[in-house]
Amino acid sequence: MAEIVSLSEAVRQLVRDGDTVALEGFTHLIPVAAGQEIIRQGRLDLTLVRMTPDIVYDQLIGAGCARKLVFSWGGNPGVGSLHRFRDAVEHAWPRPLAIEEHSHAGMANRYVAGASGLPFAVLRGYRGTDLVEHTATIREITCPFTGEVLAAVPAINPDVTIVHAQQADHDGNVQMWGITGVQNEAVLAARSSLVTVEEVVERLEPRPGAVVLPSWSITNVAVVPGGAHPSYAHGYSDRDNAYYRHWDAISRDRAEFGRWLDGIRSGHATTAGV
Amino acid sequence: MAEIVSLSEAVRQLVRDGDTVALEGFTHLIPVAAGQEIIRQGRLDLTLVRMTPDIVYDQLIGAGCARKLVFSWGGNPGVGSLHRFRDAVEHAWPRPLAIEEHSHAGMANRYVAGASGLPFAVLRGYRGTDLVEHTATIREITCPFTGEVLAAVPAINPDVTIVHAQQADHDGNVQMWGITGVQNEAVLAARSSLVTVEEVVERLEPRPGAVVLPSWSITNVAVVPGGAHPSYAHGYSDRDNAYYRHWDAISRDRAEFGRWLDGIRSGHATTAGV
Amino acid sequence: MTVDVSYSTDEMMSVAAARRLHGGSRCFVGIGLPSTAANLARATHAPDLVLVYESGTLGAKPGRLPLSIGDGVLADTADSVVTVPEIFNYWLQPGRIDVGFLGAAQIDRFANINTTVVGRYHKPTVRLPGAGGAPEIAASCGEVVVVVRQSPRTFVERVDFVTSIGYGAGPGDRERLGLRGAGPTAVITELGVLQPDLDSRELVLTHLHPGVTVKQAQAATGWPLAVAADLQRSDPPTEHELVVLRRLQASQAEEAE
Amino acid sequence: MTVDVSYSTDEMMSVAAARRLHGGSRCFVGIGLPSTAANLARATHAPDLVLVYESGTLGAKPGRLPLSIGDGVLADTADSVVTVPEIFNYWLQPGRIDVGFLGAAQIDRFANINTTVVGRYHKPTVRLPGAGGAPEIAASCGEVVVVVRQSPRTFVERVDFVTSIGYGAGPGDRERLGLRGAGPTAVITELGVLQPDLDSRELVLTHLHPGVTVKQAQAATGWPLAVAADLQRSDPPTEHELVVLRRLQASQAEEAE
Repeated sequence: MAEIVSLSEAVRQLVRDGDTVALEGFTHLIPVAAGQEIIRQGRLDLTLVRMTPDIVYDQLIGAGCARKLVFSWGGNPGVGSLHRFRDAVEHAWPRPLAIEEHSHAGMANRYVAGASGLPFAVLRGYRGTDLVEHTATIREITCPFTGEVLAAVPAINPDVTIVHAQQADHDGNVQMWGITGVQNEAVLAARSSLVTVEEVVERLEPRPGAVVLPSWSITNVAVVPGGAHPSYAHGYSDRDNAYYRHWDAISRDRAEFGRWLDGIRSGHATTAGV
Repeated sequence: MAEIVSLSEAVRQLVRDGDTVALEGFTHLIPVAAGQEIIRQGRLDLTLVRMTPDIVYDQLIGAGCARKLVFSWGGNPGVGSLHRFRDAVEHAWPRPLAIEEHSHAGMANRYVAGASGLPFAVLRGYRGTDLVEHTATIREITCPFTGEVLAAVPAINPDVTIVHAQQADHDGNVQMWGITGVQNEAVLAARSSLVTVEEVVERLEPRPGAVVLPSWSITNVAVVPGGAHPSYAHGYSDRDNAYYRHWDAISRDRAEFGRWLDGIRSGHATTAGV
Repeated sequence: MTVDVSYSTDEMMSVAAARRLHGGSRCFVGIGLPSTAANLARATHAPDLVLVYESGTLGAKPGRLPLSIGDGVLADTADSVVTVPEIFNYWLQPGRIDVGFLGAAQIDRFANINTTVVGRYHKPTVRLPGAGGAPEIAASCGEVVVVVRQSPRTFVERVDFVTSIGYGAGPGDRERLGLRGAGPTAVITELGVLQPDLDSRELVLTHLHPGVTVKQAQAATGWPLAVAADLQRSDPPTEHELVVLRRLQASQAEEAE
Repeated sequence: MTVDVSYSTDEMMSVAAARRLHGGSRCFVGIGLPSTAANLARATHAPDLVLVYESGTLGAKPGRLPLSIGDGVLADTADSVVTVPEIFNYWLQPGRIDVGFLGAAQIDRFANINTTVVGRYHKPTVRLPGAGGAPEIAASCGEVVVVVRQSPRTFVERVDFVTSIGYGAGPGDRERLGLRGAGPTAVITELGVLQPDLDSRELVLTHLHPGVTVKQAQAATGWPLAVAADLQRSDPPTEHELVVLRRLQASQAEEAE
């Protein structure tokens, strides 16, 4: 059964230096507050996994928490580059960042394999692209029935997956709705998991398009209203588009970023950070 | 875009002698009326596919429509054997029935592969069972990353899949809810598809747990209220448990079954058939 | 209210099976005897039991016994309803389920289960329903509990067809096959309980239900049934267990009309 | 209402791209220029266009331009919202999508696309966002339309990194790789339209937008750009196209505040 704890307690318990950590969210329900708590607690040498690393991954990378990024698309959606990510890849600042790069289809299937207890997944993918030669985790596999050659990718099984959802009940069952992306698979693929939620409700009212994660399939729940800011929580908050644009300015400059980081480390609210 | 046609027209257009046909439904929403229309139209040499062949497959087999059954569990749920199925397998009556036998996990993954445009699927399955030696469509596959040996099964891509759903709208979009089993995958795996529905509504109201099949992903829709009888349509009808028990008596005896079949062929209502 | 505290052997079987389920265990439930036992457990001593049915219902809390694996009452009361591919791939296969609860048409001394054919595969004497979810339930659940009525026709030296593996031909076979679950830990019948010997993996008689003799159990077994050194006697059903069991069954019978 | 019928080159590009979409085509839409064009088409001549976004929204009908691939307006207006694994495995991979609408950071004469790095992979001059959904969109859609602003830095002899394959090194490469879709059929820029020559698969100039010269198009291309024998002139945006496009963009800008 999931235990309902504070965010700092959850991060302290579940995220360790050197861990493989996935904070998932597909422009919606991104667990930003949890990512900033990881920065605050000074975790190091993380392997960060995410299909669409955006601002919170830029922050983690800029803060020096990561040694490796496993991903398929890294950008500031609707704005442009992730400058801290680029600085790490292009100039090894503040430290070198290894990358393991896939397509969305490949990453999604890696989570599916992880959630399914399989060591790998098969897809029609990557053919003719230069990803094949640069990414060791793309191999060929031959269909034992037709002889056709397809792509294989290994399962992802993070040490911990963190996602944000709208609601939990008192038993720690979780419900999310709207665009739910690959979060179900990312949670089920992980050895442990944390779900930050907007609120705890008496009863999870069934909703169209909702994904329900039973309490016994997750490790910890933490109540963090607004924990997805600046992304949005369908039914709770809107996307803060200004933050995404402001982040471009902050992240372009190492000194500017350093000031932002000082603010985070000294515990300022994340929204006040811009 | 799906065309809304009559049941007899749809079966005439989509189901041809020798076709591979899947009528799916997992105790819920079983497309029984469509199966009986296939009997009425006298289709022959079908390869019937279904995870859980039950009464309607017993009827199709007894009527001599099938030359092969691909399945994982064949019974009259809560009652006992399928006597027409047993008579075909044990005594080749009314004609021999080839069988290709899997587990539920294997069949489900065969549909998933079919829906995904992949030639095969991988699972942890079948190990230590005698299915491996009797079913040619179970092979081994080695993980290209870990060297682990797993089971592979080929995709199922029926010529036509038939399912029953609660609702369509005038554009032919379909919505089903409750236990939706493997129907989404079975439809997407097929070269053509027919969805019989309880009713056409002005607008598909989003519902918890619903699967929506866009009009452009299916071939035909036919309005057949009660088309899942004696199974049930969540929100529309209850399971007719008496029919399942009556079927046991009818199907035990070839002559009794013959009389039932005459009734069907002469166009009697299916419910009056018992 | 007066309760008839005499009970049938089937009632004793369901009660004994229910007692094997505890706390918040996640239980993958087959229809029929296993479902009766699991629902009885949830309605008595194990209210937090998580019932998982292969139709895709996670955490079903039916108020009556479901009539089929896809009974609407399962969907209506579940924490979540997922697709059939998901239930097998995301929930069963990775080892998230503690106990698999299975029936059998034949079971042998190494707890291998047959639900496929009696006789030869291509020329069967009796064609049975087939595998369903059982092979992967038997492979992937933390442990497996079998509920089955005992007779020499059912309890055979060697099953005609291994639909779901127990301990194969004996010690080490599950490990060699790379199966993750521990395999069958108990076979509950209307006569008693059989459990695998830790060394030989052979099913031995560990419990007799009240009034049953070792001889009766042995006569109902198609191999020379060994008896555990510490053979125990099952407690008879309590009044509460009987009341709840009969209520569950009555509601099922009513629904089945 | 008076409309300013003068228009920007970007407006012409969006209009030209929108015009390539017809009827009930299923269109896999990338964010940015492709999304603008697809929504413009749906709001003008192709109301039955089916917009599919990689966030899992099938048949989205946004009333304004979405700000991101996972904008809530897409979920609110979709026929169905599926998971990200499903959108790629069940909808894109089997070839259910007619048109893939992509952008590019670099594109070469064989319509290969780079969105990964400028420079060497391990020591890039510019690290770009990466592949996203593009490699499999380029492989599996019936055809691919690329919308991108034209310059010699973008239209290069050979891309630094093949993120998404067009025609590889020329004729036969897609077939050899077993790719199902036909590949890029048009590259729409603010200057005109490039299409692959049927024999050589090389991108040639087939349309010029009003007021643009062949010389300008060639100067904006990093390889010696061939010109089609039947070079055509695009019709300028209609008043209706401009009104709708500006309305869409205004509503996006408002939302973005």
